[in-house]
Order: sequence, then C-alpha cells, then structure tokens
Amino acid sequence: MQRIGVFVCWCGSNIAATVDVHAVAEAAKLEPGVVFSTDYQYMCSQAGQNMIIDAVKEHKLTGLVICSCSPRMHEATFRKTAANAGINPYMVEIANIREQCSWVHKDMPTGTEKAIILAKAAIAKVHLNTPLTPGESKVTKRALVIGGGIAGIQTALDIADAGYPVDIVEKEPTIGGKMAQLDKTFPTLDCAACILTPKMVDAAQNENIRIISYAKVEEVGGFVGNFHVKIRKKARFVNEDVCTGCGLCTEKCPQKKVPNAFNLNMDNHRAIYIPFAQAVPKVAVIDPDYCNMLKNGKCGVCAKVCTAGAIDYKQEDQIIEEDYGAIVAATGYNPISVEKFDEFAYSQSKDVITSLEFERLTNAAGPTAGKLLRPSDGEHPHTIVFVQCVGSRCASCAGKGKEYCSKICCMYTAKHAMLVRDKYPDTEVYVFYIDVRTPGKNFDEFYRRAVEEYGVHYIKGMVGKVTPENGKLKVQASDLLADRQLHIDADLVVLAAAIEPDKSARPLATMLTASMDTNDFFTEAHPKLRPVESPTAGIFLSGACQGPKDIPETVSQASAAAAKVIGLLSKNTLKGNPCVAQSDELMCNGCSSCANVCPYGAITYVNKEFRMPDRTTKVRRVASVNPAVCQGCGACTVACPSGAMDLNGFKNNQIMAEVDAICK
Amino acid sequence: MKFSYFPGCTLKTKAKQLDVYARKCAEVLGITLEEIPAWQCCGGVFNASRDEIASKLSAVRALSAARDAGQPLVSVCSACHNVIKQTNAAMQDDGEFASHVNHYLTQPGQGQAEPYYGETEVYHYLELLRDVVGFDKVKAAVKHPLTGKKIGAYYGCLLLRPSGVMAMDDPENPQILEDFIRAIGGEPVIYAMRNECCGGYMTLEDKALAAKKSTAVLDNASVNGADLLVTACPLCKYNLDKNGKNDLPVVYFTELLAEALGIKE
Amino acid sequence: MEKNKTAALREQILRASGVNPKKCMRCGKCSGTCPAYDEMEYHPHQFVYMVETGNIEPLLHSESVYKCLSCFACVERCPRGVEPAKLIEALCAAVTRPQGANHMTPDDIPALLDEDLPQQAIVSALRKYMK
Amino acid sequence: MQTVTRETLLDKASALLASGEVSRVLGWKKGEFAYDVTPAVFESAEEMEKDFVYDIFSGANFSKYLIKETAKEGKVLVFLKPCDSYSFNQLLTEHRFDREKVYAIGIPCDGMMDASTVKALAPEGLVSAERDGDNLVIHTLYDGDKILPYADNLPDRCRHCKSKKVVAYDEMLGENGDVVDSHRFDEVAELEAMSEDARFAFWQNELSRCIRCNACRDVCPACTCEKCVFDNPKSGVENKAISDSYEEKMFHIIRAFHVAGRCTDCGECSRVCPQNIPLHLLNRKFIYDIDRNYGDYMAGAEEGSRAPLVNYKTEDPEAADVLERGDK
Amino acid sequence: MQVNESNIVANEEFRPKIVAFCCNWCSYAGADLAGNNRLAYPADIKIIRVPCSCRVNPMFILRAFQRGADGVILCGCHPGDCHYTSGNYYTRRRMAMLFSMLNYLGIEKERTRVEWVSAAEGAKFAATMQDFAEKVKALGPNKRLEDLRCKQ
Repeated sequence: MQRIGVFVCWCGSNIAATVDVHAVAEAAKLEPGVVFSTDYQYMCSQAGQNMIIDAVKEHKLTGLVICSCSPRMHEATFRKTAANAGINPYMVEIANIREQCSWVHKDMPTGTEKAIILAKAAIAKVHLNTPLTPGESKVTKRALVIGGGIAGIQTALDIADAGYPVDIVEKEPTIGGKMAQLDKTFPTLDCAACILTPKMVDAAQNENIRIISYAKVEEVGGFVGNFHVKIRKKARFVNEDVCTGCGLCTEKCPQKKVPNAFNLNMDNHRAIYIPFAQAVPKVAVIDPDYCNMLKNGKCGVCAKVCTAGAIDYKQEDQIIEEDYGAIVAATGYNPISVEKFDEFAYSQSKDVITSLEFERLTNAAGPTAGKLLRPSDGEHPHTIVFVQCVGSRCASCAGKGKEYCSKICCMYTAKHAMLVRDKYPDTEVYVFYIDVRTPGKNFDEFYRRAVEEYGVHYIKGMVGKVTPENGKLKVQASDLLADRQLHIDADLVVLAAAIEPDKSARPLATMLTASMDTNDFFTEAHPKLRPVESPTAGIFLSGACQGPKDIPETVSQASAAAAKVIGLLSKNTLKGNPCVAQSDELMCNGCSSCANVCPYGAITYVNKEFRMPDRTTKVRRVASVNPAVCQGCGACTVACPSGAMDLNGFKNNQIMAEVDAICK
Repeated sequence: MKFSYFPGCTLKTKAKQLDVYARKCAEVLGITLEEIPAWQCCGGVFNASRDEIASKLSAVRALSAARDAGQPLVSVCSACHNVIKQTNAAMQDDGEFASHVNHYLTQPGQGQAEPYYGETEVYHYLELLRDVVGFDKVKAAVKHPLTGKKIGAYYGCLLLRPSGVMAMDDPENPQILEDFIRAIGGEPVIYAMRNECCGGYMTLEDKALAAKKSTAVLDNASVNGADLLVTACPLCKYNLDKNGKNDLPVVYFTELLAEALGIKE
Repeated sequence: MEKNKTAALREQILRASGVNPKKCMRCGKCSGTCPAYDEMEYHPHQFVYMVETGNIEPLLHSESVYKCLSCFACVERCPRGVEPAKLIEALCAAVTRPQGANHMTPDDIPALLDEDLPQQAIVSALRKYMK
Repeated sequence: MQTVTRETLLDKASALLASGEVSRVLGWKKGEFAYDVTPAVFESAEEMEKDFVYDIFSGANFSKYLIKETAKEGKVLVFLKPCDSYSFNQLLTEHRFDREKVYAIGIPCDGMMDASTVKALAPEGLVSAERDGDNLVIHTLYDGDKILPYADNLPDRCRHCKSKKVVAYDEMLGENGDVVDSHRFDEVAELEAMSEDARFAFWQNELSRCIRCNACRDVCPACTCEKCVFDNPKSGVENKAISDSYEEKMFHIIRAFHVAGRCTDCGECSRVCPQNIPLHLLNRKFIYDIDRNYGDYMAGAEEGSRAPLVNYKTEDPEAADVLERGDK
Repeated sequence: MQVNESNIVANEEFRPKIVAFCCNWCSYAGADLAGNNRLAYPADIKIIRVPCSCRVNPMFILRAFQRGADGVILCGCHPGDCHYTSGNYYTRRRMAMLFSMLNYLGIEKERTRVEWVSAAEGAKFAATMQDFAEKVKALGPNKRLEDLRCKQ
C-alpha cells in the first residue's frame, strides 16, 4: 500500500477563490492510502516545496498528489521536489484544479466538488504508479551526413566545427551537388562556384571531416546514439591517396566519347575524368562502361602517363563499417524528366532545354564556355521563351508531374531572364507564368527588376505547344491578360522542370525507418516545431530532401540540423523518457499489430524461448520495444489484441482507476 | 487468333482501301477478323456529355456483340476506335450512364439479353500489330520494304486522346506509328504537329479553319523532311488531302502495310 | 435569364460534363493549346471560368460553342484535370437540345458535300450540332 | 457439386502420411451422433480409415489448431475450405504459425450443414442427414425421411458465403471457386435502419441469453491470444461469469472490437453458440463499416495485408460522419 | 459523498457524468487555454490526460460507461498535427468503428464524440464541452451500458 501525501495549492486566490481548498484537503484525507493532506498558499514556492519534502520525510510518503495548476506548468517542478525528497520523480501526480476547475467554474460549491473528484482521480492513479527510471544509452560521438551537396557540406562543417567527427557519404565522385552546376545565384547574382568551392575545400581540409565519395549507404542498424552503418565505396580504379589530380590522364585517354553528366550530357569527357576543375576530392575516376582497358584489356594509356602510379585497374568496391550517434539525410533533389511533356518538344529539338541545362550553357566552365549558344547549331539565340511550372502544380498528369509547387523555379527563371538580357540586350526574353511566387528576402524586388529594368516580357499564361520548324521553335501560348493566343518564333525554349527528391531517398528512408510523404520527401517530426528532425530519433533532415528549397533555406536548415546533431552528440549518454511502451512477453502473440502502428520503428521482434509448465520449452516470436526509440504515444497499446503492450506512466490500470474515480 | 471486327461506315464507302487492306494483311499475319453482324454506325464522334445516350447505343451494341462472341473487338478507323473505346470506358466507370443504356438495350425488341458493363477488350488495328502480332513478326513478313521512304506519322487527336481512356501510347510523344513505319522498312520522320488537330470536324462548318489547321500539319511534316504521311483516320485523310494547301501525299497505314507485305493489287 | 434558371442550367452542365471548374488554377494552358482559339469569341479558359461563376448566358449565344474541334488537346494538357472540352460539349448540347435549336440540319448538308467527303464528316457534324 | 469425397481426402492423406511428408492430419472425426462431427488430429492412415469423416457436417475451421499443431515435430496436413483459407492467411499475416510446417490442401465447398440447423429442421427423432444431389435428406426415427432443398436450408454463414475461393493452399483438390456476393451485409443494413431503441431491444434480447460459455471466443480463429484479456486479472475486464446485464454486452463489444479488421467472417462464432446468438452480426457490422469507410478489405484474402485498424489514410472520414452513415 | 456538506449544492436536477480524454499536446493544452481565458463550461466534464488520443483504449470508454458515465468525449490534435505524427489517424478509425458499433447496439450516438481541439483553441474547447454536456444532459442518465453493481 502506498503512503500518499496530498498537497492542495491555493495559488493565491486563483484556486482558493472558487475552490474550498481546505475542504479538498479534508476530503482527500478520507481516501485510502492517504496519510497526510494539507493546503498551502503557493505549493510551487520554495516554502511550499520544503513543506512537501518535510512531509515526505515525516510521514514516509511513497506517492504525492499535488492539486494545483496544470501539469504542463509545474509537473517538472514537483518531480524535482520529489527527487529532492528522496522518492522517485514519477511517483507524483497532479490534479489540475486551476485551469480545469477554479478558472472555469464560477461558484464555490461546484468548483469544490469537482476539485475533490479530480483529487480522488489523481490519488487513485498514484496508487498504481511505479518508480520509473529513464533508460540510458551511450552516444557514439560521430555523425554521418548522407549527401554532399550544399546541404550536406554545411551540416558537416557545422558539426565538425563543434569538434565532432563527421563522415560525408556522396554518391558522385565529387561533393558539390547541384549547386556546383549552377552559374549564378539569386537574388544577389553572385557566382555559385565562388561561394560553394571554398566550402568544399573547407570540408576537405577539416580534420574532423572524412569525405567518402563515390559511395552509398547499404545498411543501417541500431538506434539514436548507436547507429551502425555499412557503406559501399565504389571502385574508381584510381588510388585516391596517390592521385594528385594533375589531370594528365584525362587528356591522354583515347576514349573521348563519354557523355559528360556534369554538363548534363551536352558535351563529352574521356573514360577517365575529373568531374570538374574544383572537384573535391580532386581525384580522377574511370568509367568502367567506357574504359577500353577495363572492357577488353587493351589500352592502359592512363597508367602509362600517370607519374604518381595512381591507376589501379584491379581496384574493387570497398565496404566501410562505422558507428554513428546521429545521421543526417541530405540527399537533395533532381529535375523531373520532361520527356513526358512533349508538347514542349523536349525530345524533338536540342534547342528545347531544361533550366539546369541552361545553367550549364551560361556557366563559364560549361560546354560553351559561358557563351549562350543554341545546342543545335551553335548560333546565338535571339528570342528565348521560358516556360514555368513544367510538371509542377500538376495534379492530373498521373506519374508525369508533381502536385506541389517546386518553389525555386520562379526565382531562377527571373535570374536566367535577367542574365540573358544583361549579357545580350538584343535578345527578346519571354517568361510564361501561372503565378510568380517570390516570398523571400529581396525576392520580389529581384523579379520586378527583371521586368522593370531588364525588360523581360512576363506573360500570364501557359505555352500549349512548341513546334520545331525550319530551325525555329514555333511557340503557341496564351496571354490571358490580353485575351489572345500568341505565336512566337523562338530560338531557344527553356523549361522550368519540377523538382523531385533524389531516387536514392526512398530506399534510404526504408533503411533509416524514417517516414516519407507520398512524394518521397522525408517527413519532419513536426511540421512547425521540429522541422529538421525526422520522427525517428537520431535521424535529421537537411536541404531539399525534406521539401523544395532554395540555397539560403537549404543552408539554414542544414545548420539547424547540425545544431540538433551537436546537441545530441554533446551528451555522453541519452536519458530517455521513461514513459515508454513495454511488452509483457508472456502475453505477446507476436502478431505485429504494434509494429504496424508504431510511427518510430521502435518495435522489433525476437524469437524467445519460454519454459512451459510441463518443463518443455517453446520458442515464440515476441515484440521488444527499444526504449531509446519509443516516444510514448501509446498507439501500440490499443493495437495489441492481447493487452500485452502497456505504457509506463499511463498504464491501462492507471487510466481505468482514474475513470473509476471520476465516475463514482 | 480471332477478333470481332468493326469496320465502320466510311470504310464501307469512301475509305474502302483502308478496310480491304486491313483484312488482307490480317490474313497474312495470322489474324482472323470476323465482321460483327449487322453493325451500325459508331456515331462518328463521342459526345463527352454524360447524359448523351442515343448516339452511343450502336457502339454498345457492337461491344456487347463482341462480348457475346467471346472475342476482343478491333477497329481500324481512328474515329470508330475512339468512340467505341470511350463508350466502353463509360460503360465500365459511369454506373449511372451504364444503367440508362442497359435499361434501354435490354428492353424486349432491342435484341440484347444481358446488360453490358464494358467487359470487351478493345483494340485498334495498330495495337493488334504491336501487342498481338508484334512488330518483329510484321517486319519478318515484309516482302517489299519501303526502304529509303521518309514517312511522317500523323496521329491526329482521336488515336491518342483522352490518353487515360485510349491508353494507346504516350499522348505527347507516341511511338506506335513510328515503330510501324520502321517495321515496314521506312524511315519515320518525327514532327511536332503529328498529334495536333487537322480541323477535320470543321470540314463542313468552317472550311477556312479546316484548311488552316491541315496546312499547318502538312507544312510542318514536309519541312521536317517527310515524303509522305500515314494516317488511320479517313476524316483526317480527306481533310488533309482536300483542304490542306500542300501536296504532301497522305495514305492509310494499311495501304502501306499491304504494299510492304506484297499483297497490294 | 433568371437567377435560379441559370443555376439549374449550370448544375446540368456540370453534371453532364462531369467537370469541376473549381479545380482550375487559371494557368491558361487550355487556351495556349487550343487549335481553334482564333475562331472563338470565348476561349477555353473563359468557358471554365464563366461556368464556374455562373455567367453562362453569353456562352449560350456565342458561336464559340460550335468552334471546338473536339481534339481534346486541352483535356490532355490541363495540369489540373479540368477537361474544358467536355464542358464545351455539354454547353453545346444544352444549346442544341431544345427543339428547333439545331445549329445544323440535314437540309444544310447537300450544299456542303463533295464526292470524297467521308460519311463520318456528315454523321459527326450532325451529331455535334443537332439533337 | 461436391467433386471431392471422403475417399479422395483419405487417399491423399494416407499417401502423405505413408511417405513421411506429413506426420499428422487435421481432419474431421465421427462423434457420438452422425451430426456431431468434431475436429481431430490423426497420426496414421489406420486411424483415419477408422474415424475420418467428410460429409455435410464437416464444417469446422481448422486454422486455429495449426498454432498448436505446428509447434510439434513434423509437418501437419490440413484441409482448407474457402472460408478456412482466409483464417489461415490471416494467422500467417500475424505470424501465428510456421507456414513451412503445414501442407495445406484446398477443397471446394458449397455450404456445410451444422447440427443445430438440421435439428431445427427435424426436431423429433433426428438420426442422420446427408446430401443427395441438390437435396438434403434427413433421416428421422418417427417420420421417415425428410427431403428439402439443400441450398435453401444452409445455415446463415453458408447462405451468405463471402467466397468460394480457396486463397491459400499447397495443392487444390477439385475446382477452385470465386469470390461471391451473397448479400452478407443485408441483415446489418436492416438493423442499421431500425431506431436506436429498436436496436437496443434487439440486442438486449439476443445478448441477454449469453451464458458466457466462451465458446465463440474459443472457436474463433482470430482469437488466438496467448492470454485472453478476459482471462487476465490485470486487464481490468477480466470476468468469467456474467452477473449483470452489462457484462455480456461488454464482453461481446470488446471481443468484436479485438477482432475488427482481422475477422475473416467465417461464421464459426454463431455456429458454436449454444444460445444461437447471431454473433456474426457484430463482426459483420465492423466489416461493413470498414468497407464503406476505408475501402473494401477482406481479412485473410491476401497474406501480409495490413489490417484496417492498424492503418490509416489522411482523408479518412470523421467518427461523426461514420455514425451518420450507419444511422440511416 | 464524503465532503464538507455545506459546500455541496443540493441539486435535484440530473447532472451527467462526463469523461473527457484529452491528449497532452493539443487538447489538454486547449483545455488549459480555456482556463487561462476563463471560459466557463459545465463542471460535469472531468478531464483525463493521456499522451496521445491514440492511447485511449476502447476498454477505457466502455469502463466509463460501465461505471456510470453518461457521456464520453475524446479530444486530440487535428489530423495532420499529431505530436506523434500519426496517432490521431489511428484514433479516428478506432473511435469511428467503436462508436458506430455502440450505436448499432442501440447506444445513443450523442453520448460519444470525437473532437479535434488544438492547443490554441481554448474557445472551441469550452464551446464543445458546453454543447456536449447539454446534449448528454438532454438524453438523461445512461442506462444501456451501465453496470448496476458499480453503483453505490
């Protein structure tokens, strides 16, 4: 039997004005197990707390009921008080007689009657409370960042600067991601490479950062603070530690017809290549699909010219296994394939390009050395049509487009239009838009400059058809404000393709047990309050893998994710919330209902041997809750048909005791 | 394999070549076409209005005749195919429409016993070539390949749209006619207007519009290098031939097929 | 037209066409894609908007309802699945259905014939334009 | 038409036992009376030859027995009628037994009699009953033979059969059937159409007959908990006997809720109820509600499918809307 | 009832007993906000705090009716706003099914309710409770699901 103390707070007159606090204390005395009951002006004050501590000692109390304000206000306070008094902090229950009683009921008799019932409910519950101790687990002080674009780089740099080791796993041979392919950035028009490449170098030189490029995550096990990850580093056939990045091999290789993915296949590189001049790591890589030596053993030119002796045709994939305390997903985005929207003739004409291709065409390091030339004939285009929302906000085209707004297209299109008009004032630029969306610092001003200062023709309407004919692109479109159909003979058409999460995200989410929305964007733990955390503890989100984002947003989210990681890694151990689910193995059927509803993947199944009454043993599948991962929502407790699953702090019998007390 | 065949009015009159060659080629390729007895005009155009029932009855009759024969239905004319396929989809998906139609058709004297709910599989002749015969087999059967012929495929509207229902090919970047052209040894010419409207339905109402639209199609095809257009639609053919201000020849795809298979008289 | 009569007509058109004009996000792709745009007084996006707002009267008296080529390009390319052509056809049916309101009658046909004209041109013209 | 006979099954089972492929057979066994066919485990061909029966009373669903039988050494042969196969799949979905330890033979079924149905048709001097073509022939002591149409006199669960398709088997004997629509929700809809008061009166009358024998629970292939909440003092609902009009309501609501989304509508609960309470109407209410509100779902139709109550859609209807719909 | 008699209202009229289950993150906070804003609602409502609406087992609700509750209301975060991301979606299905079943057994549907109340909706909380209490009061005492042995 518990020895329960009841403490009724007046809260000045906040409670005492409509609740007869003395009567409540007196009524509580009559409840079974209550050995002490009193009231006081301010229970939360130092004096009030001391009074509780003294009472615990004097009356050997094992459970406390505080009738006071909302537990959301002072539950933590009174738990500490209990700990100071030497009893388990989870032996405290609060009866909310202020917010949910004295403040909402006008007359004393009503308020008093209800306060007594609430006190009795709390007493009934505390009878069944058991001491709870938060589980502790060790934290591995190393973070993994998956994806080496600007999001991953920023997150890794911030974590590394706080003194924790970080690994970046990047699937391409170099870090840099999409931003490395961009020309200028909005709304400042500074060059992307100028601001990105120093960060890439920082990452490479930071002793806390290890870049594992040309690699992918293969397996993830464990839980927050204790992840175990298997990473496959693909063979690049060049010894990374030896290659100096001189680039001689990339000039001598006889195989010249390898599409250059970095330039979106608008030109070619050799079978051995360095993706771009500022690549990090600046190490050559051999494309085994094209290399003559690897395909039929005849060549070996690169090995001959390499003075460092870095070429290794026998190199194999390497498996790296490592423990991490936290994992950040920064897998980024890709433009969708626009071939399905062939009313814009993307597959029919080289002069219909995507915006990302346009970035390469205007980039000084791109296939045209920054001169804006038509891909078909290398001529300078005089009329350019930009089409917005290609595949974005597209609800009807199942599998083709995306229902959401891709967010970045309005701004980069304004940038492109402006850059064209700036460099080539003789070029007419049309932008067809549905809405121009520019919520961001200096964004609308930027867009207006494109219209007002640069003379870009913004037309409210949509292109319906692009017809390549006689070297021109005949664009048929609507101009809704003028109520007419336009026919423009364009030289170049640029499509603002919708963006979608990288294809690697979905299998990664499965490995991480992180949830995803229907568009394959990672879901955040809370859309407003926990935007950089996945619902799965220890998994954090950085950049466009969580939703479309521009660079400033990506970087802020990347740093926010880093802050969360640092907060986690700064702890030696993790104290969990002890109010977690617990399964009674003897009753568990192993049916998986609980695991099906668990939003955190906290439940796994083990085959356990049970000794039967007849001395035989029986192996059964039973649920096992990882207390470090469980967040204590209780969904599993109701899904469980046998009632094997229960929730500490809110046990079935505790809640039913409250029900009984209220309905008495 | 046996199919219920719906030729349609135009193929019995003005577009006899389309019909005759379709039958002959099928024979050569091992397909048996069984003409649906006492078929009636498909209605010419599928009225998108859900409450328009009368003009869709004959299509339902043809479909249920095929169902009763236990055979898929095949048609050659794009317009017939479009009407029949859309009607079939409406009978499957639009319960209210289907119950109206069935209520009427199962009345005594209407000659239909069982209500119809879109059970019949509907093929266009081209789909038959692609999915049943296989273009590889077509290619193997070719005796006189049309080598060197630059042929533009003209899809028009009816074969492809609405794509959700017609489901023949990608509505914006179709391949089926191009693959057909390759199979018979020709060289397909891709041009953007191949799936744009020729204005055929306006040929009575507004000749000028029909002329404008068909000329645009023909011009775009010839500028992109086509020597010849193929089509599956008699109305398109008529309109392109008659109203288009461009001499680019337009032929039915079955005629070219017959030529390639060496059975053209 | 009286207010509730318009409302009833609007309801009938929405039902017959199965179109929900509220899905329209006013991008104008239908009108950008329409091959008969220049022949129309009211354009596909206006059909959608005017039906949505109940401003149907002008559409009933406009030649535009007969100008639709039924090519379904607008239906295919609409990013929101609004299907303007279906709405226009339903309007056309609403206009031609009342007795004597046929836009074209069999009597008009002979003057328009030539010897190559395929049957389907006549059939479909009649189907499209008369009850 | 029953193309599969006792001999077919016997031959099959004997061969499998003889080859050592299976060690045990779950089958039907003769009872005291001809209509008292009970489930049994056979370990040899001889035992089977002696006691195995397969007739119009072989209705028992064996799936639940597999939990126990597969825990033993060797493989078990089980005969699955269409409705049994749904329970079989559902138990597999819930990882309740090892599929590897079962050899499942699917057998077609076009309805099985049960003792109480036949007794009701021949209350006096019932001896035995058999099927003759489309007829049910009941042999009685005093009135000779009674001949009735078979299909029309089937118990409710077979008249409202949801499926004649065996959905899980290693080997199918005879021809497999299809999922059928036999208006199994009509009775639920009728009840829904009644007033609250009338419904209360209906259920009060039905449930007040409950004697808490637990037969419905014990036979139910979805009720396979290691320890049932009603037997567990910690659950707060443990109570073995009824002592108040409330008790049986509580029992049946909780039982129905526990199997909601998992019940395969096999009808065993109503079959075994000694008080003839139409318990299947509770389970069907849930199935009907689930179908109407969350999309058609048949527990056990597909192994591994996620039960509707451990699943959700963001656009699910609100509870109030569901209530409106159920109350026409 | 063992309380200071002078403070108890001697009241002949029927006063329903209502149990309100509120999730800790939204609805319980909404109830607190109603208190902060001094928005009155009947004292017949007694709140039980649960971490999430999905913690509420149908057995709790049946238990409440068994013990004499006249109405049970369950409040949680709005769909999509669940603190645990998806708990209230399960709640919605479970309670829809349970309440539909209770109604099928003849229990008046006004005795049960699910309401989504956010932490910011103090006014909605008070108004909902007011309305629910009135409806339950109008129905009179719960006789159909109570367990007579539990009455004192």
